[in-house]
Amino acid sequence: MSPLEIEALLLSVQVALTAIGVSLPLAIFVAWLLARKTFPGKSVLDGIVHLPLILPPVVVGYVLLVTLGRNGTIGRWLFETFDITLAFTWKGAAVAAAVMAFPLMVRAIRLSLEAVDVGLEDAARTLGASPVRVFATVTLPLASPGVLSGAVLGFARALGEFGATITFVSNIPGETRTLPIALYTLTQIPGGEDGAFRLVLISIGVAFAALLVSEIMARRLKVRLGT
Amino acid sequence: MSPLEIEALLLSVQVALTAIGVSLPLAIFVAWLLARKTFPGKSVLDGIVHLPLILPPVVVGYVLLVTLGRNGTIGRWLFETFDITLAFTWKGAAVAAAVMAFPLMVRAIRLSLEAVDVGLEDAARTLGASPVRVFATVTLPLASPGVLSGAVLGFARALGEFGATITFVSNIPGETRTLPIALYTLTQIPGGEDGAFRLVLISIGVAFAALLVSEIMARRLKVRLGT
Amino acid sequence: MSDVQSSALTDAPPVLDVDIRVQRGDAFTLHAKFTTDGGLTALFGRSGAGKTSIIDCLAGLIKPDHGHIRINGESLFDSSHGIHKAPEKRRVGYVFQDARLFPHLRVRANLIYGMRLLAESQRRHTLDEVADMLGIEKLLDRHPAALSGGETQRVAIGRALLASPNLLLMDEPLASLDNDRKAEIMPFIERLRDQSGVPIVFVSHALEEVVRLADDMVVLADGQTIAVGDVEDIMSRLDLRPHTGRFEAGAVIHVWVAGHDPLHMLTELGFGAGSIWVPKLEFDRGTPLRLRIRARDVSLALQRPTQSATLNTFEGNIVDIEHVAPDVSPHVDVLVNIGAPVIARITRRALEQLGLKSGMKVFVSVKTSAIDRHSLGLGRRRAG
Amino acid sequence: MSDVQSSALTDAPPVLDVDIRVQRGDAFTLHAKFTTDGGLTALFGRSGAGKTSIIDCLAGLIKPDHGHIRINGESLFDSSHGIHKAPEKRRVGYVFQDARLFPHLRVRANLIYGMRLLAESQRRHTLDEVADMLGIEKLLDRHPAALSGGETQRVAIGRALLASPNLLLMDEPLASLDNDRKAEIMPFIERLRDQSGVPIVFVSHALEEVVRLADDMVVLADGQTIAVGDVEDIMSRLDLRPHTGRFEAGAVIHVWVAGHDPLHMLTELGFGAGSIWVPKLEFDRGTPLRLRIRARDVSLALQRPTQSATLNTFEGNIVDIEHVAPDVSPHVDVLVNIGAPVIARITRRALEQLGLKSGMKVFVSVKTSAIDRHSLGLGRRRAG
Amino acid sequence: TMLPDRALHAAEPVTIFAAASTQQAVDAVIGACPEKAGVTCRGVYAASSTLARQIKNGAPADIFISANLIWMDYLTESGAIVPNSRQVIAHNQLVAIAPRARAPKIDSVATLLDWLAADRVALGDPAHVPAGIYAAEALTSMQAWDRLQGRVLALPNVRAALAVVARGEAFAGIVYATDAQVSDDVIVVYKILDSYHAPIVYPMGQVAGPHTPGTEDVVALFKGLVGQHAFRDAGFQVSK
Ligand SMILES: Nc1ncnc2c1ncn2[C@@H]1O[C@H](COP(=O)(O)OP(=O)(O)OP(=O)(O)O)[C@@H](O)[C@H]1O
Ligand SMILES: Nc1ncnc2c1ncn2[C@@H]1O[C@H](COP(=O)(O)OP(=O)(O)OP(=O)(O)O)[C@@H](O)[C@H]1O
Ligand SMILES: [Mg+2]
Ligand SMILES: [Mg+2]
Repeated sequence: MSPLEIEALLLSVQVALTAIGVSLPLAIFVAWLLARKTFPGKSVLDGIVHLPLILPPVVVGYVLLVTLGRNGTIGRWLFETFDITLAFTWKGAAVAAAVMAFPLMVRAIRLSLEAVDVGLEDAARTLGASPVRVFATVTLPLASPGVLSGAVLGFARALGEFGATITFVSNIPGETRTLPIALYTLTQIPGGEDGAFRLVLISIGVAFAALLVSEIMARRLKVRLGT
Repeated sequence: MSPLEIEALLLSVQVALTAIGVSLPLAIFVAWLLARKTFPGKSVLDGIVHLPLILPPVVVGYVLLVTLGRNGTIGRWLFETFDITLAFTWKGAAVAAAVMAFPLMVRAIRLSLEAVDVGLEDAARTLGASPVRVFATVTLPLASPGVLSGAVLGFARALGEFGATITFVSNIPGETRTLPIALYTLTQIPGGEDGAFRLVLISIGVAFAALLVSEIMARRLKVRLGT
Repeated sequence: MSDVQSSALTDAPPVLDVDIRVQRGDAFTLHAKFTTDGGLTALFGRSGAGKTSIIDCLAGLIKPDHGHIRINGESLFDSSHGIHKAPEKRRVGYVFQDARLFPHLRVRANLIYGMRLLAESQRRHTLDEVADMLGIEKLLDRHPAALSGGETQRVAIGRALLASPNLLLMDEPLASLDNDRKAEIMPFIERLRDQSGVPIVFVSHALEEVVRLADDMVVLADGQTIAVGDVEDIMSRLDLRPHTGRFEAGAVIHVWVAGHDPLHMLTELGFGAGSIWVPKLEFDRGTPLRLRIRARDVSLALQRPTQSATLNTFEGNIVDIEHVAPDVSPHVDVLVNIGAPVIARITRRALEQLGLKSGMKVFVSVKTSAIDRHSLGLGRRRAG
Repeated sequence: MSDVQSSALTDAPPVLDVDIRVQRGDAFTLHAKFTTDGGLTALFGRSGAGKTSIIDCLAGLIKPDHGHIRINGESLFDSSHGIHKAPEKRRVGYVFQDARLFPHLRVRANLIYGMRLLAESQRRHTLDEVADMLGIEKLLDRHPAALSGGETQRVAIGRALLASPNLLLMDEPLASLDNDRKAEIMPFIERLRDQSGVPIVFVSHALEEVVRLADDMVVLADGQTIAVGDVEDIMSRLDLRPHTGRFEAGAVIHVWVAGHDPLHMLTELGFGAGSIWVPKLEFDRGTPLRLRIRARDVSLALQRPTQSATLNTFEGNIVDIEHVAPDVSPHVDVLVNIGAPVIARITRRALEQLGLKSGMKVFVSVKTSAIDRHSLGLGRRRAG
Repeated sequence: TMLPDRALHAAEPVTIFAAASTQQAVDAVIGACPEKAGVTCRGVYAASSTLARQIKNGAPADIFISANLIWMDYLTESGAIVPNSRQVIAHNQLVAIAPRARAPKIDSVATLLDWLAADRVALGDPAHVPAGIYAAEALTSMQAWDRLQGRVLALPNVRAALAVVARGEAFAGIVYATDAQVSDDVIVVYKILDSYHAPIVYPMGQVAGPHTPGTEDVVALFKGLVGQHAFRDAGFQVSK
């Protein structure tokens, strides 16, 4: 692999891992809200979660730019309060990837949470566990295959994220030029096919590695879940 | 809504519904293979299923164009054998949407299949049901929340699909100009912002409607599943 | 045990005071109303009578539509005050009918799930002690999926016990256990009942379990509370026979340990006007006990039997004669007062042959071997 | 029932021929070896003995490591020939210990799940008939989640029956049912056993169920087949007492219906050298039956009791005297031949007082009311 | 590439595959098609690269209008364009833009470069977006590329660059004059002379192989006055 390819690869993995690592807890929380609670505006929340899926990624990227850019309300606040700049940085790329992966994670986790037997949660409560503890010690472990599945799905999506990323954080070598962006760039010039093909292979390699790891984890989980 | 907007809306819904309708059975089959069978090449299959997620949509669209286009091997065969043309037709848009949505569907369905109690399948077999019948009458119904969830996720993804679609079937008014592509088109002309914004609203509207329908179906399912 | 009315006469509130209504589905309405003064209360009734529903209400897993549930006067639920305490705040130990072990935790982690949440000082049992008692030491590192039906149930019992609850709910905990295992676990439940002071509500189909273990009994049918009271009272009420079971009819009498015959491994139990010999019991002299004598184990004769292997023969007077079920049974139940009431079940043919009438003097024989450990319960505190 | 060796003497292969080894987890090895000639075979053993594992092997849900399973000579499993028939090809009806109703189907659809897969001509029961027998007519439109524990179990039984299986496997089907319900369902199982010709393998902890229902009995302990044989043989084998249970000891004798006394609702049962009166039975004269007489229900005396309400008194000779468990029990079991062997359980004190010795003449009394429906089984075909 | 079935679809409109940046002008010509050429036309807009690849893979295009020479050359070399049908139909110009609220006064290349160096500069991606390639070329000619490269925001297309400046995420950008027209939030602060870069041209060519009847008439329409007016109205420069 050329240094540029390695750079793009490492950046991609960093961005995707950050994206999933940061958004997973929120995804679990939102999935739990959707799976177990009824509250006004629930379907609005559900809709908002799905928006990044429905809107063309470029639109999502544009919305991110408008809100999280340095002139966006949130972006300005982040910058002034925490000195954090998202637009045109790899952190922004992670945010874009996280946003795009979010609905996928929420769906998978929600599905698993809904499948957890409420009877077991009841049993835990009669044993003195508070709802939070029940969630942490019973619900979440039992839903962990779904959490893992959602994380894998999200990771893959984050790895492949292109439209929102390039719109929000541009294509800055070493900062935001992830694998898909490098790949896209290559497809835009005649004769770029060979280089593009190499990047496709690298992407596939990463994906297979990630899937392999996740399958091993899933098997361990199964053993731990005793099924 | 203007006639053009209505056209794009109807086309998008048609494309997304076709994409999900056609690919769902295959997704169920692949999910079942991955959830319940061990065979050589299983992880390769798993990887291939995830590819559309990891590669930039433009690359996926390009691969589709090369293989399913009129000059592609499969495309030519389809044309000569079944008189089916995919490239630059709405059917091709459906294929692109289906391919992009496929990994999402498989993941959700697989998750639900894995959660089905094998003891119930055993019970059905002792009652004389063949494995196929067990699948159709026990496994699949019990996994139906996951199938629905996967279908919703896939539908949303199909609705929002842009990169692979425009690369594979281009941007042909009335034929392949779905909502996201119409949106893109509008952003390319002066004063298109208002129109683009309207299209974003329409997209959101469709998505909310789809989610609403799916939630109602999910609730009915829950009642039917007696939980 | 008493009605709500009568408990109002005493100063202290009843230990458990339940008066609830719940609608389940379209077809089933539950109305449960009983109080207990602690000890072990058995819920008894046919399949579908509403036993599990009551337990679920006590545990806080079902919210009743109306009424109240109070423990020592403290409301767990009170519809008129909008009180509905969360299950985890109630400190009930619940042995579920369907076990509900946590599939992702090994047996050990299942067992200590509730215990770990308690301060050291609040723990009344140790893991080893309970595991030993239930015979599950070897299973500690297994996952629940690798347990047999009975093993699963034993772990479920252990888990609830280790949570050191203030109210123990057991929903047919012994149904899937073999007799030997039951015989091992029952004394433990008795000890819990007598020594821990923890009130226990117990669902069982098996009358011998109820008689052996329960102080009070709530008889349910179709969601209605048919009868509430001392086990002795309920078991000797002839009108409840359709509910308590025809064949297993019998009387329960209060006795105390009067002496031991170590050579023959017998124990003498005293009652109103005599004593009865039973297989040796490990109780001190004076210990109050409850003894259930099944009607079918009692024989009657007009003359004192001689040279018979039956040790327990009493003289008494016939108080009442009741046809068990004239159309289907050849039996009559004869209530005889021998200083305590016992019921003898004999055939009508024998009744006619001996010409038995109310008030007649008869000799009553009870075989020592017909009295087993299942027939004995420790008398409750207030009876002692 | 016979050993594999002896069954080789007859021409027809045994109805069920099981010889399997399975390893489960690290700790548990099952070795089951028995044959039956049809009828109902009870698997009896403590929790964790391996009963469910055997049933799972018969159903094809667990593949044994070694051995064979044959029905009427046809192999369902044979490791030496690589045969392992799929569960759905075996036509076994399996009532699972944990019910396993399909949660997404209403009770009705659960019940007819297997039946619908059969040609009309192969169906041996109708939905209405089975629903009526099990008392679940009102539940047909419910989902399994809205059933009580006992209701669930009844539906599971119905589902297996309606599949009209060629081998019925029942894993503690009656454990969660109340006595009345059991009493209603047992005759149905008896009819199945006697009239359908379908071999049944039945797991139960309750000895009275086993005695009443089973022809043969397989006693298991720790995965080993301890004993196999006629229920009568097993129950009278003193060496098996630790497994079959001490308290419930008794003898099973073959009897036939000798006559009826409709006025007193009694039936006379004939045996070797006399007759015994029991509550009225709806069987024709001559019908062979098995009668279990519990040792604890039998009294002994040296003189014939007079003016006693006990109808059944027999003269006999003491064959053997056996101390039940010298260290812990005050009892001895006295085997008396009254034309058939009966066992009387008396105290050692009584033994000494009466000076009983082998060969002595004694009078044996059995109370009619101590004999209940649970004690009676229809004699098996070959015994008739 | 031969498309044997093309002639079968006689009733189909003449299809023009045009770079997205020419959409406004091409739409105007298409509006005139029925009257002036006696046929209906339709426009298909996407990135030149996308369209070129599609044409190469048998897209139902009759006419291709590219935003640069490279993709037109690519198609010509692969035989997908009738070589002698090619003609440049429009030119464009690079302009420097600023958010309307922060527009500086710039009157020389030197002030331009100082201003560009002060903040981030939004460009089309010089790796592949034509506008970005031209911009990089111009800055190189001004001997400022090395200095500015690190401040460049390379965006996937010109419209994205425009949006970034319009939102104030970058205070400077270099886009086409035609794009600058699109947004009210930006203002052109400097027009970059053609002499700093290769000419910005929009070549048109007729797709080889069987084509929709009337295609030649439409080609003529683009080359003629109707086309010139349409492109000029959209801000392009039209040569002759
Ligand atoms: N969720 C529900 N919806 C409707 N009816 C229900 C529901 N749960 C239970 N029932 C009905 O309520 C009645 C009482 O159920 P419950 O489980 O309390 O019975 P039970 O006395 O515990 O019976 P068993 O001994 O069989 O366990 C039954 O008739 C049952 O069918
Ligand atoms: N999957 C498994 N892995 C390891 N051990 C197992 C597994 N399943 C069962 N066992 C063990 O095998 C033994 C026999 O189990 P089985 O279920 O056959 O017992 P059982 O006789 O039916 O008991 P019960 O009366 O309690 O239902 C038990 O000791 C159990 O712990
Ligand atoms: Mg219950
Ligand atoms: Mg079992």
